[in-house]
Amino acid sequence: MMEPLATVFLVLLVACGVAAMAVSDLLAAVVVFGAFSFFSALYFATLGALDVAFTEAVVGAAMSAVFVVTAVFHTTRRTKA
Amino acid sequence: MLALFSHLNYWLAALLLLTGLHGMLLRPHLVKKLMAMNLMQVAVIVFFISLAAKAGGVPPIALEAAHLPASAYVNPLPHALMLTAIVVSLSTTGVALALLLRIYRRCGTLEEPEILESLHE
Amino acid sequence: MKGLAGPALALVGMLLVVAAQGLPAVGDATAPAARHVAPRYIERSHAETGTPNFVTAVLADYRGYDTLGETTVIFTAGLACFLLLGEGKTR
Amino acid sequence: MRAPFGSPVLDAACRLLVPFLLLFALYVLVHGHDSPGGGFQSGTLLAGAVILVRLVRGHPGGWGLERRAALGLACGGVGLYAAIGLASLVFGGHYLDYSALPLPLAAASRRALGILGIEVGVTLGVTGVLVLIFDALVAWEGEEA
Repeated sequence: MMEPLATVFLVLLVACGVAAMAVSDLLAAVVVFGAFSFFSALYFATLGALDVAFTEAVVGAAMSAVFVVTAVFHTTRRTKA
Repeated sequence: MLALFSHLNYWLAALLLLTGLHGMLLRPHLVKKLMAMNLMQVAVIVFFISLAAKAGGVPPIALEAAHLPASAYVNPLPHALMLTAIVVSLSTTGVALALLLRIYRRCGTLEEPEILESLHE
Repeated sequence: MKGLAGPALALVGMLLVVAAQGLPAVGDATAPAARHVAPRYIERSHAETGTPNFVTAVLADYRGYDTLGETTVIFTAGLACFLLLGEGKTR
Repeated sequence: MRAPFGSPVLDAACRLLVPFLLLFALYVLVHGHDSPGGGFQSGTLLAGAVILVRLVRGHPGGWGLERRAALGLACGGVGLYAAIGLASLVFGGHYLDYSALPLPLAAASRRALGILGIEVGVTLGVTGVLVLIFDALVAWEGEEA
């Protein structure tokens, strides 16, 4: 174990991933997925990968969420399981 | 005990990959499957960045003031590779969503059993 | 089919953990991944390319061919979206 | 495209935010040699600015990027990247070997300029492609010609 803070972020990352899979409302899942991307960006920044953290924050938390919300807006919001 | 925790990041990345795999295998909704695919991509990226990390490593930018030895900086090569992987994952998401919208127009649903049913008719 | 998923996941998880035990510890500065070609990039890229950010130097200069292919991938994805949804609706 | 859900507050916030977003994208692009940043991030930020305008103001009539222009931007970005590689091939180097470019500078500065050139290409390409994807996802169902 090298960076305790990094491990904390990684645990939160896994928790957000599991939560994003467990939620049945798709818009809520998108929001949790944005938090997931944000925690992954924090993890990368803690390990010194500043470029990757910047890209992940811009791409994962913003653009990816915008795309998925746009698609969900045209289709259904609820899932059955 | 020390050896147990030294590989903890790899194990957590593996857990993330398993979560994504579980979602891809068992979630019936296609958008959820897409999110699971993104989860697996992030798991791979986390694995590579953990591979590149060094204990007490400096971010890979050479400042004018400091002339550090090569072993002090974090390995920049996996960073460069993962940078492209993230952007490719975004465009993959875009194409997958476009395909999902086409499927929704054709079948009227995004639940996988109903899509299979409507294709068998 | 659904019953197979649990054992398959357990098998993959065990394989991943066993494989992770063969890797060097996280943060090991003497790992093979940090000794092969990365020190050359770190030591020489500032002098050779005039770029203090090693990641930019590796991405755009030493591995520029890789980035060209990757940009082409993104362009193809955009074109695929354009053709899948934008133009196909008139038919 | 659907009607914009703009309100005066959103409109003012958009007017305040977009110039800084564009400036920050430019800074990230130009300063990518010395700090984290580069073509991909800058292109995503530019596309984010365009998409913000689209979300707030609806049809990109006033300021924004038409769909054909986005397609041209994407083609131009990838073409610029490949053209810089080809130029270094023409002037006697290897493909994408920027130190062969005929500029009155030191070799390291030539390579830095070459990196900046291809970063500009990547920025234009990523901006065009992301706007293209967003437009394709939004303007679905035959709502507009």
